[in-house]
Amino acid sequence: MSAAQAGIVLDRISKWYGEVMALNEVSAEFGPGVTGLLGPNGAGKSTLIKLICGMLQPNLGQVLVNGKTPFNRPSVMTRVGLCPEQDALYPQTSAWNALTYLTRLQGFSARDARMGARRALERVGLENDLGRSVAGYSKGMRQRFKLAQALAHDPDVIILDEPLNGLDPPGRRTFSELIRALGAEGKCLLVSSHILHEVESVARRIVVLNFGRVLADGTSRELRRELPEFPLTVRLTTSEPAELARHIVAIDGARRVEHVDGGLEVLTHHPAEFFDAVSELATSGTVPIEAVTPMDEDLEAVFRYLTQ
Amino acid sequence: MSIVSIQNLTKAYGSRPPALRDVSLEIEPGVTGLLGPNGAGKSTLLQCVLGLLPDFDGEVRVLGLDARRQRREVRRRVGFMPETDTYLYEMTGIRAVRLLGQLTGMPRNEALRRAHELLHHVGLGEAVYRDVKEYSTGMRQRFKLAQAMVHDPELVFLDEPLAGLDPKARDELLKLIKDLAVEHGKHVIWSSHILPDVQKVADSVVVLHHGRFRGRFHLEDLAPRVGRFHIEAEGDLEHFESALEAGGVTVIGADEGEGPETGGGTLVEARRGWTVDVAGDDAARKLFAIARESGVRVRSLGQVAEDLEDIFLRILRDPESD
Amino acid sequence: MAVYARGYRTYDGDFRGPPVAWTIFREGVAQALRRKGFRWILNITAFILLATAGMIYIQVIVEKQAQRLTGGMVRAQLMELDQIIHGFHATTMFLVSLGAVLVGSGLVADDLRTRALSLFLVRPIRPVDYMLGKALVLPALLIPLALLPGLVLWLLVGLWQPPGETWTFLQEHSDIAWNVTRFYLVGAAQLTGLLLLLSSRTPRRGLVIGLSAAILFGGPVLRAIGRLVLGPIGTLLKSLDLPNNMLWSFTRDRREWQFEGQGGGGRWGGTTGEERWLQWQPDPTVIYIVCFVLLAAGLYFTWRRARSVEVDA
Amino acid sequence: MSHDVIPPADAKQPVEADRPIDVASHAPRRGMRAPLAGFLIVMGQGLREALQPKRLIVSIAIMVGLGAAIAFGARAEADRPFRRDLLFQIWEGIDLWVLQILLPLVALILVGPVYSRELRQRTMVYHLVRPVSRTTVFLARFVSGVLPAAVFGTLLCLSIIAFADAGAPPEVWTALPLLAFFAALVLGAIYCTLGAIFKRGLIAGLLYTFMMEVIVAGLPGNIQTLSVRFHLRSLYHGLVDPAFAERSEGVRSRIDGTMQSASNPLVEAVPFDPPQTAVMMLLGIALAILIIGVTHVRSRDFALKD
Repeated sequence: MSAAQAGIVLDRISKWYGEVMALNEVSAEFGPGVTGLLGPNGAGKSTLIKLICGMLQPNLGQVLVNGKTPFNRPSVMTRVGLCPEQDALYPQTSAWNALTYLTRLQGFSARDARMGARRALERVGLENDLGRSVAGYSKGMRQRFKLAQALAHDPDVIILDEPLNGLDPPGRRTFSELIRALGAEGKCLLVSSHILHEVESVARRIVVLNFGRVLADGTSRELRRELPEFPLTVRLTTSEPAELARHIVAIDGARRVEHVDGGLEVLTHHPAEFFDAVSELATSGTVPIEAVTPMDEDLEAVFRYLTQ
Repeated sequence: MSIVSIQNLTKAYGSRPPALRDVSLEIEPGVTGLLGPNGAGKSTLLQCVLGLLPDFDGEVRVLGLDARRQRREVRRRVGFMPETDTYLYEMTGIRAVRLLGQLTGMPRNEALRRAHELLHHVGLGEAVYRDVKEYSTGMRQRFKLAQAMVHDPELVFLDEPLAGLDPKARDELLKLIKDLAVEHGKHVIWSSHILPDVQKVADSVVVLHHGRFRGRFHLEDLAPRVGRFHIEAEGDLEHFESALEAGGVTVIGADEGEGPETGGGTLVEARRGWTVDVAGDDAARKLFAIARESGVRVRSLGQVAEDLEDIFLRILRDPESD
Repeated sequence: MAVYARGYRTYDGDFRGPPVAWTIFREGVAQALRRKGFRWILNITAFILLATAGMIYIQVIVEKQAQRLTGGMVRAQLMELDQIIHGFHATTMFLVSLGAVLVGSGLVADDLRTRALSLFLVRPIRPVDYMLGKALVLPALLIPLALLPGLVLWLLVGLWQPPGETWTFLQEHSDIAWNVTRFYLVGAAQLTGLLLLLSSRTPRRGLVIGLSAAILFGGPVLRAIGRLVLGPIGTLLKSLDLPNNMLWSFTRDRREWQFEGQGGGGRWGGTTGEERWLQWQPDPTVIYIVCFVLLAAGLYFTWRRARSVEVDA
Repeated sequence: MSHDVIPPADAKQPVEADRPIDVASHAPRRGMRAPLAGFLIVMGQGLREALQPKRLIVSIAIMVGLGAAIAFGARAEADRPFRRDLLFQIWEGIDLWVLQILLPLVALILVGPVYSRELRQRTMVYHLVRPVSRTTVFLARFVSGVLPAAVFGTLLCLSIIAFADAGAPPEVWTALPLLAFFAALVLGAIYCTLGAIFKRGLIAGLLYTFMMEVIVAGLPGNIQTLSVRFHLRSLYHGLVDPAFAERSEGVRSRIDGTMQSASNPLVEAVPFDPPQTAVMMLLGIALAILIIGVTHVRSRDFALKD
């Protein structure tokens, strides 16, 4: 499969259930590396994921996974792994049997599947719960089973819907590292989550959906730059706020200055000039500036502005 | 005065290894984070405090009341927001919260008034007249918060209150809970796996691991490491790192930053962050100076402080103390 | 003139509301009455009651005419009354069982399935409150189905007596009122016990409905097998047909009176099948044992559910 | 020893969680399976689910218990004075109880939920993202439901014969298993497909049974042939009647007279088809229903929304 086709292509996808419009002309491409998929509840994230996994058929446009349309075409799925959001459990069988069964469906021989399933369950930290039935699993363990099921057959395209839901902090960190590592390996990962700082920690590129439309696609820095209508808020930590304020007001880039405990918060529409001026002020030593912290350059701020 | 004081609490379910091993801790007023990996014993601790598991050894006092003998008085003053997806069958939001209010002893009409007030306060608006079963995840979390506060408890337990919420709803609910704690002096015990949320709201944090109390930590003690800085520079960065080292600054690590690109017409300069150690008291100014000399622009500069997650994971890795 | 608090307000009212058991009971009844299915059952029962009353009224008029013409005895119509009430109960027995299953199945099961129980348990309630509240719901809802109709008919016929005789008639036939009450009490105990027992065992309401319906409507099969088997097991099996227990405890006194021949050639069941017919009926004391055991089991398991800790944090 | 203030930390470096993650090693992977292989895997899992020890024992107990109940019922009926002989009771009992009530029930309970359970448990999502076609999953799950249903149906019928020991003709031992199989196949196909199409499959199944197998099957005239029951009964009577007629006078009189439908004697009987056509009809119905099921499954959206 040529490199060009690897990954997912969404070409002007529209999808509705009855009159409810879930996706409205969504176009995007996901290549190697980790991409974050964000959006408020009901923005169309899970619909998008189901379209990519061939569970739904788009009403308009076309979905290509590794160059082929996934709906009703199981051969595409040999290289795809999905960690679904809802709990999908086989209550009667043990985790190992269930995963062996599912891995055999991927085309592995019985022995390979059994070994692969065991390794996947060990990888996600369920090594001493292999024999137990999934019904008795805690929320965190069920989530680990779902992750194991998505990774057992070593897919190239991995879609994770709320992957860290229910995991405890060590688990969250372990899996964040795992997702980063898989991305670094060149696999195409799509991570949909509500916990922005966790998405930020695994994915550089972000796609933001709302009301079924793609609002933005890029790294959080790029997106912030493309939102000039929102001035940048910068906090300057200083021991002499009044003195610093007098100087800051003089800078034409500074739009508004606010006293906050521990220093000033400044709104500016021209970050470049503003930061140069601050640097100059700091080096001149006329007033002590302990820290310069941009407050709304992170993903949470970008997301807030986009979905306002 | 501590809100909850626990003295060598031990609780074992039948022959299984004890869920809580000789736990002694005080929960102070304000917002306390209750942290611990799965199976640390958080829910067992909570059930002992609520007097739902009366057969424990040790002494538990909640708001000055004995959690074992005065169980029902304790539960009148305590609110609980469960993590599990809980609703009431074939009941509208109003009817459900009124019933739960009545179960704490409130007269029927007072309970109805309070239900309306609370459900409005948590922002459920018109949905109060609809069945709780049809609420979305966000609305159900708001419903759970409202039912926890209907009887105006002094202490409220929140278990993963922001689970499943989208960012906007997370902020709103966070503000609501913070407002309860700060403006109205409610004591909150917040149990969660998502540490940054806890860091935003909690005054102190209590850590459980394998049924043991592993330590308490006050958030304002997150003192920045002296001399450890994180600086983000923009512009022509090749020899900025060497300039730093020349200036006697030891470079610890560097983020992978963004290369320069001319997408979209406007020139976008390269930008990257470094973690450095700087000696001396006027460190910030020194870094600014080096940056100016090598012609790069400082986008952000600040002392590095440990975040809650690092501390928590470090506590877990501490060898078992006893 | 002031700007008042807009956000959260504290509650300075009292906590001296009604007892918790009453609240749970009242909510249970209100919730049942909100269900369309149960309201339909009430309507149909009311309709059948009206029809029966109408039938009696016509019969009374006819009797009076006949009496005036022939001076004959009024007794025939009186003796009819308890058979009419028995007939009424027999026809509405299906509705009583269905109503009990519909309402009773969700009593505890819903709280388990929706985990509402964990919201209740963190309230200052005692398990006994929860048990009591839930246990009284069915008896209350069965009153309009199983108690009032019989009493109403009894009163009606009393009122339709020639003036002045009403009170004497009612006193004279107070045994009918007792029979109706006994019918209701046996029914309330059995159905409450059975439904609470099943409802507290599983969160799945459908399963409870299925099981309870099978037990109630499968009753005759148990009784049939009971007839084949002799000895104590037989009598026990015969008394597991709950609806029949209710009907049988309604007619019990009338039966003895009839059987000892006082009533003469009563048209009831005729004489030929008499011996055989009695074989089919359970022994009255066993019915009371079954009632007690079922009710006790239902109450105990509901109480235990309210004690167990469902709060999983 | 609980320490109150946490000692300051050293540099912020990636934390080695207690479970090491080795990303490099992963099992060899092969392409999509041949359809038959996928079919066998899915069916194998379905059978494993159905034949769990606990459920297996319960199912066997129920089947044998019901068989015994019917047998004893027939015997009890037979001793009553002017009742027809035991063989007739067995012959009519199977027609009335087994064919029209119990076998459909077995199909409804064992084959009905076999596919819809995957939807209810939402484990269908795992199949949808695996290289196994929706048709294969549907048919494999269906077969994994039909086989146990056929086996238990046979167990039911044969336990009746065994408990009644009325000297039934040997043909019974071949006819009844065949009957149980076809009931499971045809009715199973209907219930399984209904379970796949409708959210509340069980209710749809019950509605179908009530409408078709009770009302339509009970109507006079040729409309009866629309119901599956008619064909099942044709097969049954076609296979066993000659043998029973020899041995039981009651059966003979019933056959010589008009073939009265066991359930409501008022209905003027419709002559049964010969067994061969009955088999053809049953297979045809099953095939048609399965085709409907497969086309539905292939074309529908699986939102799996709760």
